[in-house]
Amino acid sequence: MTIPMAILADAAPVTAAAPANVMVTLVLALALFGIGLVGFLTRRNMILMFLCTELMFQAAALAFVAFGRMWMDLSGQLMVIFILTVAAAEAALALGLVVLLYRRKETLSNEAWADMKE
Amino acid sequence: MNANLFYAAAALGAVVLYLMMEQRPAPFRAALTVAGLAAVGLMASAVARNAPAPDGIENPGPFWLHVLLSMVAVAGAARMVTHPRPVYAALYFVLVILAVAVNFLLLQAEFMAFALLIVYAGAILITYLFVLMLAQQSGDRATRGEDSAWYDRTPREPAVALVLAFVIVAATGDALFRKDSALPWNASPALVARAGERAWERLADMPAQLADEARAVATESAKDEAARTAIAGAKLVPLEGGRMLQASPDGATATATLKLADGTTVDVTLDGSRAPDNSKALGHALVAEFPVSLELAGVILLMALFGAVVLARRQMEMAEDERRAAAGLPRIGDGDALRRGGAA
Amino acid sequence: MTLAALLIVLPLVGALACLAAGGRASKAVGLVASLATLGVAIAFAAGFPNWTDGGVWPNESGWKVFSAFGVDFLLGADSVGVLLILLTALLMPCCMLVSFSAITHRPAGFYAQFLFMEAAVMLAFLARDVILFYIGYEFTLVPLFLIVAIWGGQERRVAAIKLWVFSFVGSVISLLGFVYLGAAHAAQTGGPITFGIDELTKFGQSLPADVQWWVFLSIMGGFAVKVPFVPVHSWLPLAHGEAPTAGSVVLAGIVIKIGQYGALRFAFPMAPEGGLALASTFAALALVGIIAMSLVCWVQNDVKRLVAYSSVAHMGLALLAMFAFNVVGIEGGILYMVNHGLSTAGMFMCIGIMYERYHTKDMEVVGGLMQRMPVWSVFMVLFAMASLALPGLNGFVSEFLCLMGVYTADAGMRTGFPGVLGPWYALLAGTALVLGALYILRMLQKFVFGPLREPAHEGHGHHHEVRDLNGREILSMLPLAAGCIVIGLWPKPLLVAIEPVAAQVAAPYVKLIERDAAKRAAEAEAAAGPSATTASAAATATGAIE
Amino acid sequence: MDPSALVPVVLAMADGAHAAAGDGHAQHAAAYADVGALPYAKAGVDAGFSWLKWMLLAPLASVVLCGTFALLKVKGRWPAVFTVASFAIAAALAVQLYRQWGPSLFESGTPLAVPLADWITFSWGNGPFQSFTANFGLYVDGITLLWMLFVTVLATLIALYASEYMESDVRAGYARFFFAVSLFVASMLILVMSDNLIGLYMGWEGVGLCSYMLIGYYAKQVGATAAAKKAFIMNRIGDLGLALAIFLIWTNYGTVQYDGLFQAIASSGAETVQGSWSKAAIPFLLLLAVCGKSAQGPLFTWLPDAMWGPTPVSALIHAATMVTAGIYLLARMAPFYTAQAIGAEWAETALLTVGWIGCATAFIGATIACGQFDYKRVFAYSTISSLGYMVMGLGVGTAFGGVYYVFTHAWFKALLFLTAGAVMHGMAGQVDFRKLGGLMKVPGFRLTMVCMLLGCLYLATAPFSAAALSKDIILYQALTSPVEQVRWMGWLGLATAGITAYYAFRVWFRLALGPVHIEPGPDQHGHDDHGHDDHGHASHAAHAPAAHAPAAHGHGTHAGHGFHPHAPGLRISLVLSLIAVGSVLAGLPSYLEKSNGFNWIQRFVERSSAGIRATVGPEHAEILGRDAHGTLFVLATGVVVVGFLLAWLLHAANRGLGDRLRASMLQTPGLKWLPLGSEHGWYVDGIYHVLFGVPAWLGAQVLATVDRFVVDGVVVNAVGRIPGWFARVFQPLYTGTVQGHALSMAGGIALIVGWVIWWWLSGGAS
Repeated sequence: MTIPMAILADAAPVTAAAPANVMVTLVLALALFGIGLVGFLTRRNMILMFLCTELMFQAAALAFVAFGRMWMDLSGQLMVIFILTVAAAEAALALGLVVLLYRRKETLSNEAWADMKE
Repeated sequence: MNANLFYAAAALGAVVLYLMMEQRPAPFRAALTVAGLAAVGLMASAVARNAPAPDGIENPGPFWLHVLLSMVAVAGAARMVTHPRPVYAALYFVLVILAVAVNFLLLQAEFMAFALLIVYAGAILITYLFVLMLAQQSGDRATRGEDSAWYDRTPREPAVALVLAFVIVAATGDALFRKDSALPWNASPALVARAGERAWERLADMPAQLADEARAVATESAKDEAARTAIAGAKLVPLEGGRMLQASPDGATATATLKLADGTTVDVTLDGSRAPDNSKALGHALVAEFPVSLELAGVILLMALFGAVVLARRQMEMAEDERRAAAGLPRIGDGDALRRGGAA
Repeated sequence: MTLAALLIVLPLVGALACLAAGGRASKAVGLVASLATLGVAIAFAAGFPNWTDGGVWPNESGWKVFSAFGVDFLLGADSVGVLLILLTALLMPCCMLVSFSAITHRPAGFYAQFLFMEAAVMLAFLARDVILFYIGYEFTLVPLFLIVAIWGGQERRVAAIKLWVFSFVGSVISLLGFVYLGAAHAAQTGGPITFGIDELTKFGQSLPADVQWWVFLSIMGGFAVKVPFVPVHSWLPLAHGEAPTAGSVVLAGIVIKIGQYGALRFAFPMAPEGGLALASTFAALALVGIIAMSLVCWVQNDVKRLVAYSSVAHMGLALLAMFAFNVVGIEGGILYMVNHGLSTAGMFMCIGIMYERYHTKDMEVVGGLMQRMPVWSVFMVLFAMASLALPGLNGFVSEFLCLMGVYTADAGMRTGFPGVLGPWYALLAGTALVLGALYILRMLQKFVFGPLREPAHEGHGHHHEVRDLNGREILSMLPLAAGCIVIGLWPKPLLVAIEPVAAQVAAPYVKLIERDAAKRAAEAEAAAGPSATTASAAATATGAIE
Repeated sequence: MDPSALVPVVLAMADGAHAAAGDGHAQHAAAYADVGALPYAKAGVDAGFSWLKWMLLAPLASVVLCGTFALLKVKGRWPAVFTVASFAIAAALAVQLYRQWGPSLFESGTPLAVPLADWITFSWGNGPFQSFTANFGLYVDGITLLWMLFVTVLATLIALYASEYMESDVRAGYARFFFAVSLFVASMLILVMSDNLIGLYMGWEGVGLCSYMLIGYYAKQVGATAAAKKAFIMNRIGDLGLALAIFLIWTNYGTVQYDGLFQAIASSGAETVQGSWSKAAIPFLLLLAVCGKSAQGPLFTWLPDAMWGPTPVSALIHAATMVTAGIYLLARMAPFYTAQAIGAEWAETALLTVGWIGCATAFIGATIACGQFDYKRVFAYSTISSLGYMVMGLGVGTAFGGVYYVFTHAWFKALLFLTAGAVMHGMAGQVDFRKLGGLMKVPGFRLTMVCMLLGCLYLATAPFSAAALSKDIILYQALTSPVEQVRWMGWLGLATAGITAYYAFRVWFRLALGPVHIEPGPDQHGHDDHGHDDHGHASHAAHAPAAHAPAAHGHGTHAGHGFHPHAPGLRISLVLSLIAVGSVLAGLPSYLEKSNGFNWIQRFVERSSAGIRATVGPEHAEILGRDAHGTLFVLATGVVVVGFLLAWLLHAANRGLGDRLRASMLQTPGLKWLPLGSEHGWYVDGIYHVLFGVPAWLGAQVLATVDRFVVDGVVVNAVGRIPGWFARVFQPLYTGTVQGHALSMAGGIALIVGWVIWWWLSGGAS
């Protein structure tokens, strides 16, 4: 397959993606988001719940990039940069918290922390 | 163009995901795989059937490649949320990241693609793996000798979750599959022209870069060595209106003017390949258009750093009573302390 | 900084100083601060020029920041306000003194709360702007809530919450009326929104009758919770029963007075039509309060609850008298505020001092204390007699004027100042004279006289530890006792000072009542021409007989 | 005189009634209520008499001193000294006032007004009814002067008596006692000297307070405190009447000061008051007050219980002075019982009501007194009866008679109580005359018994005694009245006189004559920590014969050995003899009148607000068709002698007969109610308890429960819980697990997304 870098050798400074590709990407984003949501709601393991949030981040990132392509604008990709930042920060903090909680109750199950129950 | 096929695919996918939630015997798993692929394929076909007709511009990434990567990503994600063992789930997530990254490449977001790989696959996921190891190796009480903990094996209210997810996905997807949706599937020439123009403006914001590009173009069309040397010392001169670069109406090309040492001027026309590539453009946009956001991102990271440090410090356990004592309130235990504040 | 502002700032500073000092030192700091405030209050009263004309002084407005929201930081008081300020400033040091031995747990906070409350009360009494008053009025709740909730008895949390919820709901209800007035006023004048008392009063009186009905219902309804009226009184006995001594003193002596003060200052002048229309309703409520609560007092065995219920009854009488809408009644009602503040506060102090020694408030358990604590008994009997309106003590003057105002407030009588109540109301209210004697004397009989009864756990050999009052306690009650006697024997200055304010409050009502009377007379004229002649005939006939 | 002479008299009584009914009195009836115009001289303000304020300040100074002593727990007799001295000063001042100013009063009849200080006074305008004035000021006219005189003199003597009587309390409540007594005299003087109704009200309640404090003086005894409470509350009921009357007076006349008030009444045209209830109600409300203070009509039951107080208190407050405040009020407010003030019909009704209440009280009191065995209670009921006589006197229209009887009664009733006190003092608080006897023969008690005999003679209104002379005025007025009802009052009063003679001598015979027999009361000094007399009385007055009998028995055992009744000392004897002399002299005015037509008391009354009632019936009238004076003398003497002989027969000559008679009456079902009822005061207390006490108490309990558990418990708390209930609906959504919240959040997102998309697609965006 040809490396997309080479594609840039042609005339236009920016090239519009085919609608189908954008659409595929968007649908992929949808699917990933849905799956991530399902995972977040169903997994009891706190780490995996965070992982699922990362998955939803991915979906968001994909959607950004795809729409950015659609509008031929870089803002989408810039947003993805910020998403990465937040994701990294969140991962650091969240994992720190998870370790803390794990130290408390020796388990990763979130059921162990149902303290907000009425 | 209607969304029914898409709905069907989403529903099928939801069902498959639901069935994947529990541990299944091998044949059943095979059937599920088939069904899952069918769902994804159905989705792909839905897209293929509903996608607007491609416009004149030929596309950078072939459609099948997109579909393939998407299938990989979806399959990985599905496995990730259903796999009973966290480590594997993390690894599946890596797979998803890879697929997405390639997808970015195909969408000509090269920088993003590699940034994703580095940050996620390289950093975040490793952290996750570390934490997983940390948590697992210390022998989770809940594991009880099996290869995974009960809470990893038993999903929580999958049906509700799937229904909700289906609703959201379907509702959002409906927006994609509507004919009357205002999305500009087919990039209008004006849009392309504007984008090209913006690309050339970025180049113009980088004078040295622009000068090099201009000289390079001029050099290609130079006849002899003297001309090349002359061009090497050439400088850009502003066009009318004081700007250095003049984009063509369709944004495809731009022209600039070089002034040689002997005073003669050379007009050069830059084509698309001379426009700044994705990384340069992003960098420029980042500092030129979103400086504050950039700073904010830095602050966020810094705070996260501090937060991580604070959290990492081992904290002492404090019972409710001790905390009251520390707060100066009378302990719950001794009633007479309460009574000491008693009423007259 | 002027005296008026100083009255508000000084307690605040004192409170902070208390918190800073902490521990034992806070006692001294609190006492000094409250005494300093008392000094300022006295200076303020000494400088007060409008004792006899009902004017407001000093009316100084500073702190324009508030004006942006239509709230003028306008400070000033008329003679009644000054009297209440003096009462507040007088009660505070007594509260401090009486608490020295009672409060061992976190004293700094305790005294600081009292000073905070003093500042809030001063603000409420000095405010010439509705919202400003409302701020002070509301802020009194915070310290009171904390005092009850932290230093209260066993049920203190419930009591504190009830106290809070009742008062808060009540004041929000009255806030509705205020905001409506302010908004309507701004809408009508088209000018900037203002909450100045004078403007709103002028405006409120110009409203149509039915609107005034609602306004009065809202404002008075809110204050009725604080006064309190039956049936929204049930927070008071609980709060009194659970509050620490000083808390009860402040609650009975000052806080519930703000409710009556609000009625006097806002509800009555701002919606006379409504007041006239609703007078009989509120009067009926007050009567129920007087009679039913007195009877309830009669069967109480918890002394504090008894006194609490009695203050419901007493305040009912005070408000009833004000609803007579004539000078005597309103004057009596206002004077009742001060007197009730003195005598009831005194009784609460006595009870608290007794509680310190016996840790019970049950008259069945403890009694006959005259043999154990003669001096204490003297104070107790004095305050009790004052509160059952024995002539020569302060209670009599106000209660007599109240009853008289209610009695003579009959449009049919040729008394020069018609009212809307009348002899029947007074007759029912007058039963308070008898019922009051009933429960007060029952309390004295069980509690002061009779054979000595002491709680078992105190009884065993601890008798000698139960001492009579010490100097500090006497000192804390002496001002109140002196006030009771002096006002009882020489009320003239107070009466003269209150009279113009009472006249101001009564003025619009008198106009309205005379208007209605004229209307009624005209209708009667129109209706019965012939009957009049027969009446005159009868008169002549009887004249012939004699 | 021989009993046979009585027969025709008794026979004549019956047709006398018809004869009385015969003469048409319609034309005179008006004269009964209508005394014509009211001649009220305006009071002359004379600041030169401001030294009168020392009459108030002297007792008040003693109040302060005694109070200080009580607070400082000073042991010693100083309080008694202060009290007696201050009273003596007051008495001296009163006498001085009489000597200095009395003549001019008798000349001109101009009352004396002395303004002292401001009290309750303010104004809100210049018109009438636009100011309220009730200051400390003195208004002295005839009755004021009279009351000042006998109150201060008697108070001095009784305080002197008490100084010995209360010896045993020197370590206990000596100072407190004299504190209350001083305060009482001060209040009493304020009551009679104040120049306005508010001041009178102040004294009125002040004496009530002191009575409360003194009845409950033995505070360790539940009964004493209960009696004190009862007295105060019953007085409060009366005070309510007084307060309402004051309101009405102010409402109608715009002033509560006697001077202006009398002028206003005198100047008010009679036609303005026809059918004005607000004026007509005044005399009845005043009567309610009188009932409270003077133990009349429905409110008399507090006075017998008031005997819980130390005996000197009973003598001073509950016999001589305080209880006569009601009569003072009636006399002071006499103008309100005239046609001029409230119209003829109302005035007559009011007068008749007063008369009937007094008459009935006199009769009932006498009947109850016959059944008592506690001689102090006998005297208490006799007081009620006598007060009834006085009220009746004003009711039948002779304030002179009423006031004169007040004057004489004050002396001899004080004498009776003091002798009773002396007996109790000597007999360790024995108050049951069945356990005492033959005291005449006991050394040291002769004087006491003689004094008591004198007192009983006066109480029985023996002929030629001061009591008889004053009582006859009332009866004469009543029996010669043109109004038939009034004449009936007279006859009933006559019968009461007979009963009075009976029970008076029943006591004296039992105590004085017969074999010496002494069962000491429970109060032997040294036997209990606080030795004082009325201790035994306490257990007795609790109305528990069952509980009493064994007690008596117990004491009977050591009656034989060891108990020596100690005779009254010097001070008591002195006071007794002085008051005895006073009682005798109290009759002097009438004798002087007989000689030169000058009745001292009548002059006092004449020169007072009650002057309109200072006359005595028609000079030449007829009773039963014979000359009124003679007939009345015969009848009165007759009934007294009958009562005397009956008492002599049953309690002196043949006590066994008396006891047998009582026993047989108790046996006979038809008659048993008579002795029982009269012993238990016709069960009035019980009836009140059942009619008012119990229902009120139950109602109060119900109210309290409702208030605490329904108003607060159910309503308030229920309202408080509503938000909680509302929240319960959604509680299941919040399982507390993170995913629980996440789930609901996702549901929300789903909804929002769905809606947004729909909105967007349906062209909302464009």
